Amino acid sequence: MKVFVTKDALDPYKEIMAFEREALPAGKHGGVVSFVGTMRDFNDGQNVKAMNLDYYPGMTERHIERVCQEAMDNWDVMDCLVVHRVGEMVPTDPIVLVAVWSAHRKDSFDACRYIINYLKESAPFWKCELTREGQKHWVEKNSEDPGVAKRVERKTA
Amino acid sequence: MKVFVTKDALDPYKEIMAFEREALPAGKHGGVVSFVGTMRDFNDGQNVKAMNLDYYPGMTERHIERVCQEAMDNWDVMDCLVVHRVGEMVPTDPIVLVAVWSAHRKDSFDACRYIINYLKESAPFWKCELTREGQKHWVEKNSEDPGVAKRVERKTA
Amino acid sequence: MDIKVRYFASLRDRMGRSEQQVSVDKEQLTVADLWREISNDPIPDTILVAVNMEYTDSSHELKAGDEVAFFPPVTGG
Amino acid sequence: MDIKVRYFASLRDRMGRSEQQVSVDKEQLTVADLWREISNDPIPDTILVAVNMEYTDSSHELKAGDEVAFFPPVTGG
Repeated sequence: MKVFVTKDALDPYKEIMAFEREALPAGKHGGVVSFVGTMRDFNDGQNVKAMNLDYYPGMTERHIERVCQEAMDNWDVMDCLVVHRVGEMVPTDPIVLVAVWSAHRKDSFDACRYIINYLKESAPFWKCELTREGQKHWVEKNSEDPGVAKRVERKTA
Repeated sequence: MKVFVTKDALDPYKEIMAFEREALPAGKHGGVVSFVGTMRDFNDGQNVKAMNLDYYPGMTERHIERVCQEAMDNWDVMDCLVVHRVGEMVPTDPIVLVAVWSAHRKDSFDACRYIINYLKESAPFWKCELTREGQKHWVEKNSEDPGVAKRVERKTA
Repeated sequence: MDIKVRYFASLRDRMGRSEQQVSVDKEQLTVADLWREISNDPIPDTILVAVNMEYTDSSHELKAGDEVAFFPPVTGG
Repeated sequence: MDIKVRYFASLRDRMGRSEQQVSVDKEQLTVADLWREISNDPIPDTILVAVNMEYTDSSHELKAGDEVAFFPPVTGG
């Protein structure tokens, strides 16, 4: 399992190929399911030009690793890779990569979906929109739930 | 939508990146779910050294395209790409790639799973194992169903 | 009428060819009739048939220029 | 006891700093007590707290050397 957070531009498929070469025994996995999330154009607010994603170094990785471990415990998964971009990014930038290897594709799909649902809904990240005038606007979320209560929903979402 | 079958070695992530550059409008999709299937080591039969995958040129592509279209009709999907390797291949070779782009990840996951389930279970391909002694052994499948009856199961599998 | 017949996978090996042109001097011809023109054996139970790349069955009425394919159950990719 | 306090996202902007060392001359200290040492305002309703990178609540009893983080609800990545 490998989880890392980076301020650098993310080349998701290069990461998948490198990890597969390094970490996966040849000829054992039947397939890999991956999700690559990309920053979309801003729908509300033409004035927004970029996003800054804040995180808690150490805690963010630890909690993502824990959810990857849950996925590996719940499904028959050989390995998984998560890379998350942080810092300032603009539309079309890849933000997140989740890749899950297994012998059977059903396990890969379920585990990959479980991990990305956690990342998108409950992982310790904070979005801040940056306007053309240089102003910051922290995205608010009406959730008191730091992630635990949503586990069951994530499994079926 | 792009579907093709090839006898050449498959570089799945190169195909995903090329298709995304050519076919997807920038900044509109929120993510892409992909499945890359790899040829595993042979479990039963140490004597098998390679596999030859036969197909029906024209019909195979047509039926895969139809299932991709079903996926695009059933889910909110922006585009999809399928590349399938045929001919002789050995363990660790990538065999199949399915990639689905959409604004919302749930649609990408469901559509990608739908398409790969069809490809793995019902698409017009025929597997032939090749032994070290140069003998061919066609894999038999006890199914009279050419693919239609399994549609509903595939949706939930 | 002229029909193009194609065979795939183990059936190609069994028939000893991948395709053949069949000319039949009849107005009406089903897939089952066609099979009797090309083989003395009964049509194998498990064999699937496609006409013009669409799945069908042996009662299908053919027309001139059709492409008929016979093949074993597909194994998927 | 010495406690390292960290702030993230909008709370960092509001507190005007990303972290601080707090020294408190007490044997017992909860997260709520700690907040009273660092701010005159009541602890905001929505603020989440983590001690040593694990989520907890304001009744959590701290020990020397703990790292306490305050932050708004996470938005996900």
